[in-house]
Order: sequence, then structure tokens, then C-alpha cells
Amino acid sequence: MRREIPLAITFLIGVFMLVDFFVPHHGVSAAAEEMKQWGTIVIAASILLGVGNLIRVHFRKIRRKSDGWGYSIMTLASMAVMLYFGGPWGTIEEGSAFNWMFLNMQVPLQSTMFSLLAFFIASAAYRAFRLRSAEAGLLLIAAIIVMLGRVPLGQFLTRGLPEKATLPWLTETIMAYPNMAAFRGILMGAALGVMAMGLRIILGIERSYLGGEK
Amino acid sequence: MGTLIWTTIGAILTLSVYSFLYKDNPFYKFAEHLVVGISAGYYLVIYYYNFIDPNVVTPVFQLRLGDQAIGFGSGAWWLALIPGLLGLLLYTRFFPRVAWVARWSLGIYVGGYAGLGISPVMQARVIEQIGANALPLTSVTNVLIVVGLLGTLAYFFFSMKHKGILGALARVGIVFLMVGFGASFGYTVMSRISLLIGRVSFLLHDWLQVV
Amino acid sequence: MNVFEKMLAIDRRWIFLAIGVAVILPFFFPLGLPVVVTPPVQHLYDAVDEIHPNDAPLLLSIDYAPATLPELEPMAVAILRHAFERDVNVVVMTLHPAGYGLAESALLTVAEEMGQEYGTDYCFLGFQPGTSAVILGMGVNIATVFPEDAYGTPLAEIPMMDGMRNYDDIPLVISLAGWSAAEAWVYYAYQPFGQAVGAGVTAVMATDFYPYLSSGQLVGLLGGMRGAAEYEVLIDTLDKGVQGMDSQSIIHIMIIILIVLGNIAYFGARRRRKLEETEAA
Amino acid sequence: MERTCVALAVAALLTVSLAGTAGAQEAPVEEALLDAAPPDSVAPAAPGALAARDYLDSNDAGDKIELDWELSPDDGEGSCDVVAYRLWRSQSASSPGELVTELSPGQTHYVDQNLEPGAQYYYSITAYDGTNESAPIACAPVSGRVNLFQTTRLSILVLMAVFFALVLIFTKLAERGAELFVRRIPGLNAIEEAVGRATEMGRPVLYVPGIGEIDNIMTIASLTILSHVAKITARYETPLIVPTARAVVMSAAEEVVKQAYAEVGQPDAYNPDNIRYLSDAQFAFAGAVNGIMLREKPAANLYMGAFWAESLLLAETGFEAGAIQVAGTAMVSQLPFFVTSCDFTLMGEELYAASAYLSREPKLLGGLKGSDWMKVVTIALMALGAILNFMGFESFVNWFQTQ
Repeated sequence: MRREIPLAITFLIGVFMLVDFFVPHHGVSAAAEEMKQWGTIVIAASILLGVGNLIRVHFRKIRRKSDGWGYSIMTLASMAVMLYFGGPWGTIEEGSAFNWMFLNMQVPLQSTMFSLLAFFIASAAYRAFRLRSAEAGLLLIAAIIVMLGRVPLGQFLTRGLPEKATLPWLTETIMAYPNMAAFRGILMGAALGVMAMGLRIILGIERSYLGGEK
Repeated sequence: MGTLIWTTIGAILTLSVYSFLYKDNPFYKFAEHLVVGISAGYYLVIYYYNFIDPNVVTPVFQLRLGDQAIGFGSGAWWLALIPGLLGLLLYTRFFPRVAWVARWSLGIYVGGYAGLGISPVMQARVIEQIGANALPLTSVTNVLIVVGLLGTLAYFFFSMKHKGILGALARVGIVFLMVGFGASFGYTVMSRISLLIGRVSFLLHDWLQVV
Repeated sequence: MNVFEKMLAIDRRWIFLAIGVAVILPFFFPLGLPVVVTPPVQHLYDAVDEIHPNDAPLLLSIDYAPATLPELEPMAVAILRHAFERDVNVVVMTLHPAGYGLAESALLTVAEEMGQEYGTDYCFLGFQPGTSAVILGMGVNIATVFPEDAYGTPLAEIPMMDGMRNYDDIPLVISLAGWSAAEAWVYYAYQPFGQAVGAGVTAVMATDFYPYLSSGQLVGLLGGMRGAAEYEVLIDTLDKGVQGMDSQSIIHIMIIILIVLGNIAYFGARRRRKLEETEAA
Repeated sequence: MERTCVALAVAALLTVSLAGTAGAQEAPVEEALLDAAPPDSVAPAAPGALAARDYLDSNDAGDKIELDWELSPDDGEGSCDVVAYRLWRSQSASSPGELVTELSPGQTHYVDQNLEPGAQYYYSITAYDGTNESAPIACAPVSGRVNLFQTTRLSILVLMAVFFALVLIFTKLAERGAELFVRRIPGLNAIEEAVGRATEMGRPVLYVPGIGEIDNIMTIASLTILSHVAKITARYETPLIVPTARAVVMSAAEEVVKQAYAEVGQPDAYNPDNIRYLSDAQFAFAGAVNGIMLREKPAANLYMGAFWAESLLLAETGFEAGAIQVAGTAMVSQLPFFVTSCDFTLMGEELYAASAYLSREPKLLGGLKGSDWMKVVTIALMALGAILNFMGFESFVNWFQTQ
């Protein structure tokens, strides 16, 4: 009962969505659209579970005074502030406190975290691109050619040479052929994996996401 | 003035994140915990206003009585009840004894999207590719693409040991994979640095205004 | 622990420091490392260069969002400078909801710097939702899509806009976008109306746009910061683009050197280990 | 043509100003000059025959109708004063109905969309010069036909059927106990070794199921692998930390881990505080995970699922923290970074294969074998297509062009 019903639901909806792709009829697509929207709503509603978990974990940290509990207060506090400004008595329009906090705290924090990649990509290259094996060698050489081909200096180095010997040309060629061929292969294999998995889910063979077997 | 204050806050947070490059430290911990809290509050609010309120609360509580809306896509209030209910079912997870009920919503969601995903993937990643890769081996580039694709697929062939022809093909596949990985690694460097330049110009130009 | 092993064990924070310096320095001392102008950029430059001064305007669609600002804003600045330098009228609009402020600030800063006058030399239409619909609509009648400019003035009352009907009155459209907007201009302005379209996109997107160039659907293309830098070289006012490319070049080269050093160290250390093993044996 | 238009405009002006004395309405010269179409009392000649038909003998929902017409003689030539074509739609023959759209001169084609399938529509078109409108040209009533099958997608259906057949056949074989060989995937041993090492060192295992939503198949595959990992950690009572970026994934992960601990008879070792929701915001999540790596010092980091730009942020920090790292994703854009910065990486399909392989469940192996033989089928089709193309029979390959 606990498992059969959800599996039955999964099967019915899954098959319906599968069919929808091939049937242009309005009734079908309208129903599919509606169900897609249900999905987004379920996800939107689920955020409360996440926040609940967040509160529980940090609350326990604070109560146990386990190290870094001060920061947990910070997390809960900043969340509370956001909720206060965004709550029914607040507003989320442009210029609102809610919006300001988003634009001037969350956005810069996120884009700075993102920009850390500039540093990490360098350190990763330094330590990972070692000629340990022939394969590693290929990785290394391809990377170097493309890096040179991307910057004006690279162009500068090979100016004068016939077009098909310049680094930029080499770069584009590597990106357009070997690179693309390999990625097509990965994507095709992965696609089959996705479909097999999808089928297993619909048929209820794959059910780990519902929590193990029983 | 107000902007200056906000810019300064942004700048301080930016620097706190960069301090992580030296080592984990109170400033980074502060920034990290702050952004987690803010984003949690942010998404809770945004999800409510963007999905729950317009698609569930409004239609249901207006109980659009008398309007003829029936059938899917009509936005009829009783249709809005269903996702609302599914959403509520999720919350049974807060009560261990009935937590399993949440699986119903999960089942609908996962099942629906599993079915939804299959056909487009088949279309874009397999069918279209057959058309795109049915290339006569009449030019170097065609050979490159076909050989590369064959090799990679061979590498991902699990039903036999990689020996003999299959083994050789798989080796070719690895060659292409490695070249591909190296190339796209190098190709990405530029955009990553652009991000850093963006942040630095925020600090030097928008905040300190020294350049 | 010999020099090689030291190199292998180098604290990666030195690398971070080097990267940081390489990014910051060019802001203060632009090196102006050699930038070779590529054909796509040259063509876009020429297209702008052929527009008659004080006549039919260049339509610049600034469609980027904050995320891609560092790569695309330098393009906007360079193009605007070029146009204003030659007294070419410019109409600016945006198709990205978050683009309004960015487009406005870029336009106003350059206009002020070049002493241009609103309404006679340039004009800002603001944002309209519905990308493809907007582009198609403007092909029939601009005034139906943008009845008034961003500040509520009816187009008819704006000197430079008066009498403008549709793409027949626009010699060139340039879209700067980190998303599909640039393609939208090709599909909905070039295809149906034969409007000349140029584009500026992020470095990552650039490769996807080369086909449009060879097929002539785009008159020219700026790819990422490099495109901006090349344009700055053409109008010889070096700015963020070239600065950016300085940092880019330095860091790219730096990474390559690091890789080489890393390998020297790796092999040096390995040889030494081998030697020790043989001695031990 | 431009020139003729201007000339005609001027000519028109003269006639107007002459007519002016005869009391016809004045036309201010400058205004007229601005506009190729001088305001006159003469309507442009009507466009030629209008034809309407159901949009591309429909694979659509029957809600589109395609219209073609011939240019008005005054469009670009003649009196050269067509500013726009006006397309009208009506449910009855009697009235012109509503204005569908205005189309610029020179256009002769339009597809009217979002109509009611099956309903009858009467279309008419007029030429318009800004003031006057020509007589409407009507055409026979049309209606969109509803289709029940998208014929252009037949090839997709066929190959899907083939694939599913293969999968089901192998699954049945497996259930019957047939020995299905599947070669060992190197990355998989790595997972077990990594977890083993963490156990020896008495330090936790960090398992990141990606930042994909649970509808992402990579995430589902990841959850399957997670249940396998959880069983190992449960046996050795090694703490297992699972940070998530999606609430639903978090609750699914809770189920999976709790279940795994129960199955190996360690229900009490399960610590709910270790399955954490951090943030839906990509880099807030990455930042928080980095924090975990540096403060709770996991000895093994497993990244399995859908990753975007945060991949390298995690892997580099994890390396600095000295953990063994095994990644698995089908995100091609991120594979280069995992491959370079992790000890082992499950690439693309290997991620899906892993879930089947680990749970050693014959049913799951069926899917793997099915995919394998589907690859063979695909390659055969490509080769055949290439040959036929070469010989000039393109229809075969075109059958696979579905967009």
C-alpha cells in the first residue's frame, strides 16, 4: 500500500507524459501542461522542507553550543530578516529592502564565489596537467594550444603564418572536430542511460528515490 | 549616499569571500553563513509569490464560483486544489509516522518528469545525431568526427572486455576524450577570468573609484 | 628536499597571489599588449563606419544582464564612442528585463563624455518584453512597439526619431547579448526584413555564431572581451577591453608557464627518486 | 524602385495640391514628403487572390492556419502607396470580423496561430495606405485539422520502441538468471576504496548528489549510488554527510540513507543532522560545502549527479583539504574539471551504469545491456545513412530530421 500507490501513480503519469510528446491534440497537451505546473508547484512547496531542515540543524548547533554556533545564529537571523521584509506586510518590489538585500548581499556574494574559479582553474591546471601518460599529454597539449589560441598574444605569435597554421585556426578546429566528436559520443551514451533509467522509473523497477526497497 | 553604503557592504562581503583563498577564516564563515540564510529566506518568499500564490492560493480562495472554467488549462479552482494538496502531502515528512505519504507527491513528480524527459532526449541526442553523423568519409573533418564518435561510443560499451578491435577503438575514444577535455578546459579559462575582472572592477571602480 | 620537490610542493596561494596581481595591475597600468584585429570585428567596425553622420541612426540593442557585464559592456562603450565620434545618431534599447539600468548607464556615461545631446544625437527607448514579438513589430512600425522613449516622451516629439517608421530607416542593428537575443535579431530582423545585423556575444558563445557570419546573416561579430579589445584598438581609445585582454593574456600565459614548470619539477623529482632507489638497491 | 516611389510621391503631391483648389482636403507638403505614402483619397488597389489552408497538413494541434496572397499592384509600384496589408478574421461570412495583424509591404505570407481547432474561419485581406483601405479580398472558409499523431516524430517512436524492447528483453533474461557480462568500471572500485580509507582514518564521508532537481535523471542515479555508499558507511559506522541544494532531493536522500542503515541493521547509527539542505542558490551551496570540507574534514568526497560551474570550486577545495575524490556526472561541460581535479571520474553513461552495477540487481543490468546494443543499432544506422547519402538516397537520413 505504502509503495504500490505511489508506484502506480508514477507509472500512469509517466506513460501519459511519454505519450504527450507524440500527440499534438489540444486536450492532451493542455493536461500535460497542467501536470507540469503541478510539478513546479510541488517543488516550490518543498522549499519549506529544506528550510525546516536548515532551521533544525542550526538550532541544534546553537543549543549544543557546538563550535561555530555563533554563525548558525547569523544564518537564522539573516533568514528571519529576509522573511520579515518579504512577508505579507513587506514588499519584494524593486527598491524594497528585500530587493536591496538580494541585490547587494546575495548577488555580490554569489558572483564573488563564482569568480573564485579564476584562481582554482589556475591551481588545478598547475597540478593536474602533468605528463604522467600519453593521455595526460594529449590533455595538456590540447589545453595549451587552445589557451594560446584564445588570447591576442597567441595570435601575435603565429601572425604571418598561413591561416591554417595559426593558433586561432588550430583552436577553432580542435573545438569544432575532436572536441565535438568526443562530446557527441558522451552525450549519446548518456542519453541512452537517461532513457533506460526513465523507463525503469516508470515501470517501478528503479525506486531508490523513494527510499530503498521495502 | 545610500548607494555608497550598499556598495561598501557589497565590497566587504566580496573581500570576505576572497579571504577564503588565504585560508578558512571568520570573515569567510560570516559571508558563507550570511548568504545561506539570505538565500533561504529569498527563495522561500520568491517561490511563494511566483508559484504558490498565483497557481494555488489565489484560484482556490477566490473559489471562482459561477465561472464556467472546467477542464485542464482552464485555471479552474478545483484543479488548483490538486497541486496544493500534493504540496501539503510533502509536509507529512514533518511527522515520522505518516512520512511515507510524501512519496505520493514525489512519485507524481518524478514519474511525470521521467516520462517527459525520455522523448526529447531520444530526439536531440540520438535521432538528430544519426542524421548529423551519417557522414561519408570523404573529408578529413568527416573522418575525425566519425572516428571520434565511434571511439567514444566504444569506450562506453560495457558488454565486452576492452580487447581486440573494441579495445583499439576504445583507446581511440580515450584519445578523443582527452583532447576534448583539455580543449574545453583551456576554452573556459577566459570566461572565468572575465568574472574575476568583473569583481575587481566592482571593487576598484564602483567602490573605491580609483580607476 | 631539492628544488624540484619544493616546486611540486609549492603553496598554491602563491599562484592565487600571482593571478590576483595579474588582474589588478592592468587597471592602473594598461600594458596594451599587441591585439590583432580579426575580420569579424573589422567588418562590424566598417559597418558602423559607413553610417551617415546625423542621419538614419544606429540601433544598439544592449541585451546583457549583470552576469555577462564584464565581457559585454566594454563592447557597448567602444561602439558608442565610435558612433558619437562620427556624429552618428544612436538609438539604444534592451530586450533583457535586467538590462534597463545597464543599458542606460552605459549610454549616458559615454554620451556625456562625448558631449552628445539627448533627442538630437541619441535616444533611449528602454525595455520591452517579448523578444521576438518586439523585433518583428519594429520591422513593421517602431512606434507601435515603442510609442514613447524610456522617459515617456512620444517618439514623434523626439527630433531624431521623428519620421522614423521601421527598419527601412535603420542602417544597422547591433545586439550585445549573453543569451539568445542576438540570434533572435538574426531570425526576426534579418530573415524577414533583410535588416543588417551585427552582434557582440560572450567568448563562450562566439563559436556558435561563426556560421551566421559565413552565411552573411551577421555583418560582423565581437566575441567576448577580445572582441571589445580589438574594437578599442580600431577606434584607438584603449579601455576596459584592452585592460581585460592584458589580464587575460598575462594569466593565460602564466598558466601555461605554470604547467611547464610543473612538468619540469615533476620529471626532475621523479628522476631523483629513481636515482635514490638505484642507490638503495 | 526606391526612386520610382519618391517620384510617384511627388507626382501624387502635385495632383493633391492641384486638387486642393477643387476643395479636396489639403495635404501639408512637408508631412507628405516625410512619408512615401502621400495621404490621398484614393485607396490602393486591392491585393491579389488570398489563399488559406490548414498549416502544413498539420502535425500541429490544428490551431494554425497558413495564408498566402498576391501583392497589391500599388505595393512598391503603381501608385506605390501601400503602407501595410491588413488581415481580417471572422467566424461568419457576413462581417470582416477582427483585425488579425498588419503586415509590412512586400510580404505575401502569414501563419495565424492559437485558433480554435476545427472551427471555421473566414479570412479577408486589404491593402492600406495609412488613410484609405482597399476593398477586402476574401477566400473560402477554412478550419484547422486536429491530429492525433505527430507524423514527423515517427522515427523517434520507432527507435524508442526498439530500445525499450532491447531493455525489456535483457531484463527478462536477467530475471531468468542468465549470466549477463558487464565489464568492471574502474571508477566504481574507487568509490569503495575511498569510503574504506575514510573508515580507516575514522573521518566522515562527504557525498554531494549534485545541484540538479530530483527530476534530473543524474540525481536519481546518484541516489541509487548513495544507498550503496550508505550501506558501507553504516556497516563501519562512518559518518556520512550529504549536503543538498534541493529540498526534495534532501528528503529523498533522507529516505535512502535511513533505509540503507536499516537494511544493514544499524538504524541507530543514522544521524538526521548529516543530511542537510544548504541552499537553492548555486554558489551559496558551493560555499557552504567548501566550509564543510574544511571544518568537518571528510576523508572521502564523492560528487555524483548534475553539476554546473561549482564543480571545480568543490573539487579544488576538496583536494586542498586532502580528501580522496571520486566524481561522476554526465555534464560534459564539467567533466574536464572533475577529470583533472579528482582521483577518479565516472564519465557520462558510467554514472548510470554505476547505479545498475552497484546494486547488482539483474533488472537494472537489463537497462545497461539494452543501451549497449542500442549503440550498435545507432552506429549501424549512421553507417547505412552515410552510404545511402553517398549514393544519393537522402530520404533515409531525412527521416531522422525531426525538427
